[in-house]
Amino acid sequence: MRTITYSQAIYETMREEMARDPHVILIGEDVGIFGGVWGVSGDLVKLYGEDRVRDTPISETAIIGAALGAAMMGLRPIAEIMFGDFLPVAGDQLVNQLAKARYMSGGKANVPVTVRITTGAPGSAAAQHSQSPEGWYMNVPGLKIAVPATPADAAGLLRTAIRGEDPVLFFEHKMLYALKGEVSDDPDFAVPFGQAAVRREGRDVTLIAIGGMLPKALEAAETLGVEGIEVEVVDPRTLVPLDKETILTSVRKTSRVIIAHEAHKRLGPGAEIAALIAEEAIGYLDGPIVRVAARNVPLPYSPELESYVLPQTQDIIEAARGLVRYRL
Amino acid sequence: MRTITYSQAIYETMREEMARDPHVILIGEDVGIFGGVWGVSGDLVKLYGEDRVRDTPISETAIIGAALGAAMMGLRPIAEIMFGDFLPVAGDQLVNQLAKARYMSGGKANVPVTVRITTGAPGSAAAQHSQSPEGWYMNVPGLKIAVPATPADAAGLLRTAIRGEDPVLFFEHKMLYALKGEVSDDPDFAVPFGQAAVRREGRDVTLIAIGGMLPKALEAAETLGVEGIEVEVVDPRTLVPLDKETILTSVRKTSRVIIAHEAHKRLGPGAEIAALIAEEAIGYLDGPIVRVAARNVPLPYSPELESYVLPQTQDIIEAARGLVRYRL
Amino acid sequence: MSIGDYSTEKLLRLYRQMLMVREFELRAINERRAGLIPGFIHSCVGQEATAVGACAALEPADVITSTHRGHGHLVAKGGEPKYMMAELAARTTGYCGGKGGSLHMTDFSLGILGANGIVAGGIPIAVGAALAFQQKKDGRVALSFFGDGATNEGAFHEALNLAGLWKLPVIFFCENNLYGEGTPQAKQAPVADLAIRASSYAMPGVTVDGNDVLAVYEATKAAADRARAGGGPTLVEGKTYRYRGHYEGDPMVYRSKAEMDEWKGRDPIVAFRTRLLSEAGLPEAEVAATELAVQSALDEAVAFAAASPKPAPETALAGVYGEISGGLVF
Amino acid sequence: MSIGDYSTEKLLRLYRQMLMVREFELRAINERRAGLIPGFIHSCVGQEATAVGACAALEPADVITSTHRGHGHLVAKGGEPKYMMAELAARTTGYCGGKGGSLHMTDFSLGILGANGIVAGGIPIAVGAALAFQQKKDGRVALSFFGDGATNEGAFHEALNLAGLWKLPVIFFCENNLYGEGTPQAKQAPVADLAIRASSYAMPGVTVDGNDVLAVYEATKAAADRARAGGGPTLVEGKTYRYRGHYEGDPMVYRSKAEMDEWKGRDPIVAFRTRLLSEAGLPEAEVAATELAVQSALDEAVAFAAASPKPAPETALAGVYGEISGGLVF
Ligand SMILES: Cc1ncc(C[n+]2csc(CCOP(=O)(O)OP(=O)(O)O)c2C)c(N)n1
Ligand SMILES: Cc1ncc(C[n+]2csc(CCOP(=O)(O)OP(=O)(O)O)c2C)c(N)n1
Ligand SMILES: [Mg+2]
Ligand SMILES: [Mg+2]
Repeated sequence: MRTITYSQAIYETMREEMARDPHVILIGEDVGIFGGVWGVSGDLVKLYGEDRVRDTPISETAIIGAALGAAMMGLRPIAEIMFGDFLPVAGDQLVNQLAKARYMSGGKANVPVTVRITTGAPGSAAAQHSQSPEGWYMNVPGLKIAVPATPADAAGLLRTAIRGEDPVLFFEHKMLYALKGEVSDDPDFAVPFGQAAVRREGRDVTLIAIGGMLPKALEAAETLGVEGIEVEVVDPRTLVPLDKETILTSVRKTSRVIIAHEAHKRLGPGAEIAALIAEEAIGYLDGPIVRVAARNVPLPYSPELESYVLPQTQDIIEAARGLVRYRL
Repeated sequence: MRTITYSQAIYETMREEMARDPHVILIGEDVGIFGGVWGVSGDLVKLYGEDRVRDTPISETAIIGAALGAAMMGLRPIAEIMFGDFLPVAGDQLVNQLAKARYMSGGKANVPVTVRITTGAPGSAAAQHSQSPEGWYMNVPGLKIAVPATPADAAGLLRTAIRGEDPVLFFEHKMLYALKGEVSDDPDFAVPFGQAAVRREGRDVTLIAIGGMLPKALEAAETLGVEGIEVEVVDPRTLVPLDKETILTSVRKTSRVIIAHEAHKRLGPGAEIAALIAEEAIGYLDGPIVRVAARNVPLPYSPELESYVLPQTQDIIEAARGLVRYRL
Repeated sequence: MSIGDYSTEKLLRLYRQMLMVREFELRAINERRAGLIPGFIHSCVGQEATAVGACAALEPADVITSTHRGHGHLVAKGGEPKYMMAELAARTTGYCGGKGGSLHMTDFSLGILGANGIVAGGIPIAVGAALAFQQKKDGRVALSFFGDGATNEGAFHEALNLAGLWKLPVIFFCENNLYGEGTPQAKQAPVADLAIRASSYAMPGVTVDGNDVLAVYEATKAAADRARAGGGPTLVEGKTYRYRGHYEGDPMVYRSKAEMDEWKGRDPIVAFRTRLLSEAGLPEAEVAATELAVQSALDEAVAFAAASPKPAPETALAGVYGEISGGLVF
Repeated sequence: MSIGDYSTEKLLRLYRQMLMVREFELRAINERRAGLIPGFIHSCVGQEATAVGACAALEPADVITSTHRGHGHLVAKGGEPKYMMAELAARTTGYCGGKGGSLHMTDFSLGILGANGIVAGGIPIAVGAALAFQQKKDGRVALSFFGDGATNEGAFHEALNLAGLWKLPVIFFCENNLYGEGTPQAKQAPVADLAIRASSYAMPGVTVDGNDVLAVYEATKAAADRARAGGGPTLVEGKTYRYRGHYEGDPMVYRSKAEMDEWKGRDPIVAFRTRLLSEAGLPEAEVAATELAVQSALDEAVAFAAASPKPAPETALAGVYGEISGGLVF
């Protein structure tokens, strides 16, 4: 075990996988000499050369399309999209090509593409640089979606993505990059997709926290614990596939659910989780399924407006207090 | 009142609005001499000239961007996207520009753009020509989303869209084009956004049917009625804004909910409706919130596979039977 | 090169392939009317020389990406008519087991990376394949087919720029049939020769008579040689014409009978047949035998498709992902 | 045209604007460090001549779309420094009431349709504005600013094609500062002069010295005149250089001090000042007065911003839609 940042965990995993398998390449805007706008790819271009770490033009459609074509021919590309907000620039290649290539070919195409994408609001970056698009492609069958919230998961889920055979949208939350945590030294350490993690046990409320909301969820749980409200914090780790069983088991135990994510509330990923619970565990519920999420307006620039729009620790705390008081 | 098809209702509304307001223009692929690939724009180019009915190159990004810029300068463009599947080709202009132009400008930009989009599976059109993207942009604040299911709504909602000040994604279901119904003769006939229609009253089950699922929902309700199960069929008509009150009122009455849409189940628009009900009316429910939707796989070409993937009338009937038998 | 420089075998192969493309589609159209084929069909009748000439310049290990009008590309790259017909008929024996249909036929073993329902959608994918070839230094080449209309999509631009920049071994083959659906090329772009667009990406651009299979072959061969030698991509434009509607059923209000007749007078197959007999001196009997062989292969293909099983409904759920994790919500 | 052909007033206005652009940004950078400004800043220090020269060729009723590096464009199109500074400081008095910030400043009354956080995002919007002008025959022109990097986005291609096809009154102004973030232009496109790309769209393309404000003005004026006369669009490329990082804080590992120094030796403002004094014979005092005026306007702007109120949190919910329907879930 070593204690490193989330950012370092991603960097090291890429470095190890590139060392292990010459088919792994990294392409994206400024991933080379700049080291990635978020600094994540660092010196990879020095280690593996400009052939395997390729700066691209500002051409998101070409980036995703090239990754797909290269994957079909046996490479294992990692493509970086600098801000999740830019995913729609590559919309068709993601939705109609990458996601569907295998299925349309009758299962024949192998599509080992990892798309690394930053998500979340870094603070006063306004409407086109702050979005949380984790849910935007959940309605598109064929993509897998990872939302690591700890350094260990960043490493373990990324390794699973790179070694896997399917396209993965891998969302890195900008505000988690500096987060430190323990990461295994095992060069094969991998976290399987579709297995949620219970980050804290509790009997009163199930709090499902996605990606960047995990630290806030744990903070809220701490405060609530002092008040005697025991919160079980569940981190889904991947949205597709989603670990239904762990979520439902927790809900059956606590009978109260809060879902927290930084994406906008309307049809954010929490809607699917809520709908799933309402479909499969309704009889266990002692109160409404509450979503704590960004308000349904574009992200504003002003810090005052922005923090009003984004979900806060305090919003979780209040939701939990309300829930335990709630009588059906 | 006259009895016309859904397709004719859209055509006539465009014709009337173009006659009424010289700022209304129509742009899109093959909307001119071809009359629209779905035949909807018909002879509009003959009536209003190539200046106001413009065939475009195959350039979806330019189509949406041009509509936005023209709207900012005072026109009221109607832009046609031939298949909803192609929306992601124009992803950025939809998500980051059209949706947010007003908000980012501090409320100053006027964005009267109507994007007419076909949706749904026309039969064996496979994975890239059969999708139902009604929900894809619900998580993007700033867009309004209309899902007309009758000729009258096609006319009335379209008029509201064209005369309104906001960008609207107007989804026309391909299998509804030939549907006939009564449409008002009033040249100002408009259906406001955010008002659901109760298409059939019933006390046992609330069946919320979106767009192309309405005929199937009514058919199912008919069959179920014979069995003594009285289904209340609610048509939301617009997904953004969503008429929460009408939905919740019905749910409080029946205590049982089925949501039917042709979009894939996972994070389809029904997830938001289910989540909303689970958040605001949980105490009224006597059973799970059931979603009848397309399975989470790309649309296959084979008719046998396709009908297995798509939601059918029979699926609604079985869901309703299950629900009334359900004991919490 | 003159026609005399080609071997008889090569000439006959080109002729057989063009004929196969045409006859395959005419059969498919008939079988669609007869009910064997459920989906829509975009035929390339009239455009056979571009598909066949271009693919003739490729090696078996080279790859192509195709379009909505892809039957010709598939046949030319070695696609088996019977598996194609079975796919159109939505059978388990078809190229995609009935999941893809006309718009998505794929055969990796033949280097066919897929037809595509999205205009210009295949172009960036071909660039990606070429990237893999460059990386692996395996001497392979990718070729992307697309129409005139596709050159107005952003994906075309981004893909060509990347290929030009990285000098990737890829050929961009534009089948300029003068229309995108019902809109004439002149109403889609302000330039008549789309090959001119190559200059934006520092790559050669060449326009050829797309109805002359040898001209197409030679231009593509030069591009393939250059690509293999590390010289980077080429944009090849073949001017041609489709005889039938954009899709079967298209009323074709957008063009005149005179225009259609004029192009039919320049039929690529008829013209090539004449040259085979007159210029290359092939015996009529050999040509006729080829024609018979095509017909009987197609008889077989149709019979094969019709006799093949339809997929079981539940199999719709397979093949979305490479790794299936039982019990998870997919 | 020689510098003697310009009126003193016009020359001084160009000088004042360039200076205002530079000093505005240097102030903003300081105020950001001091805590008045919460968001990030992409400065255009070094590139003032393109913004100012291009906008000088436009009429007040003409419109522009801008970029992430947009402060210069705004000032040049008449933007008020105090409202700009207030927007950067996220105040209610700012151009977007604090909702937009640097990336989204807009003033319709001045024809500023918005900065843009998406590379190439504004180009199709300018084309749409030009479409409205053509339709209304009101003689207005739209101009879209974008960088060299933006010319590799699909949106650039689609927008220019549409404009070239429809002969829209629009000017595409490429500020080629040799880099897109940390990637040199030569690693983004295989052509050095991006103006060459105009030929794909049958429009004129011209490359000018982007550090020469008069050269920029003249090229843009010719394009505007042509557009207004119905001659359609032009692609103008101004070669220039940014002195500071891509954003404030950029370590700039990707370029050499020598390169930066070389460009600083060709400073557009210093060079123009020299010409004003030597070639145009303006009195030093007049130039110095202009410089003072700029500084005091900026003192005012900063004071105005600092004294302006911050928006009330709940106002975040307003302004998403034009028609608000009470009680509905928005
Ligand atoms: C992105 C996208 N836009 C529109 C369409 C609808 N469409 C299918 S084929 C076609 C015309 C294509 O024209 P061209 O590229 O010239 O090819 P051709 O059909 O002439 O072979 C159009 C517009 C599509 N499939 N994809
Ligand atoms: C679609 C998109 N991709 C990437 C970015 C990130 N980004 C912001 S500015 C920039 C460089 C732009 O280069 P250029 O167009 O030359 O403009 P410059 O910054 O040099 O003025 C990049 C890559 C973005 N904002 N939008
Ligand atoms: Mg064509
Ligand atoms: Mg630049």
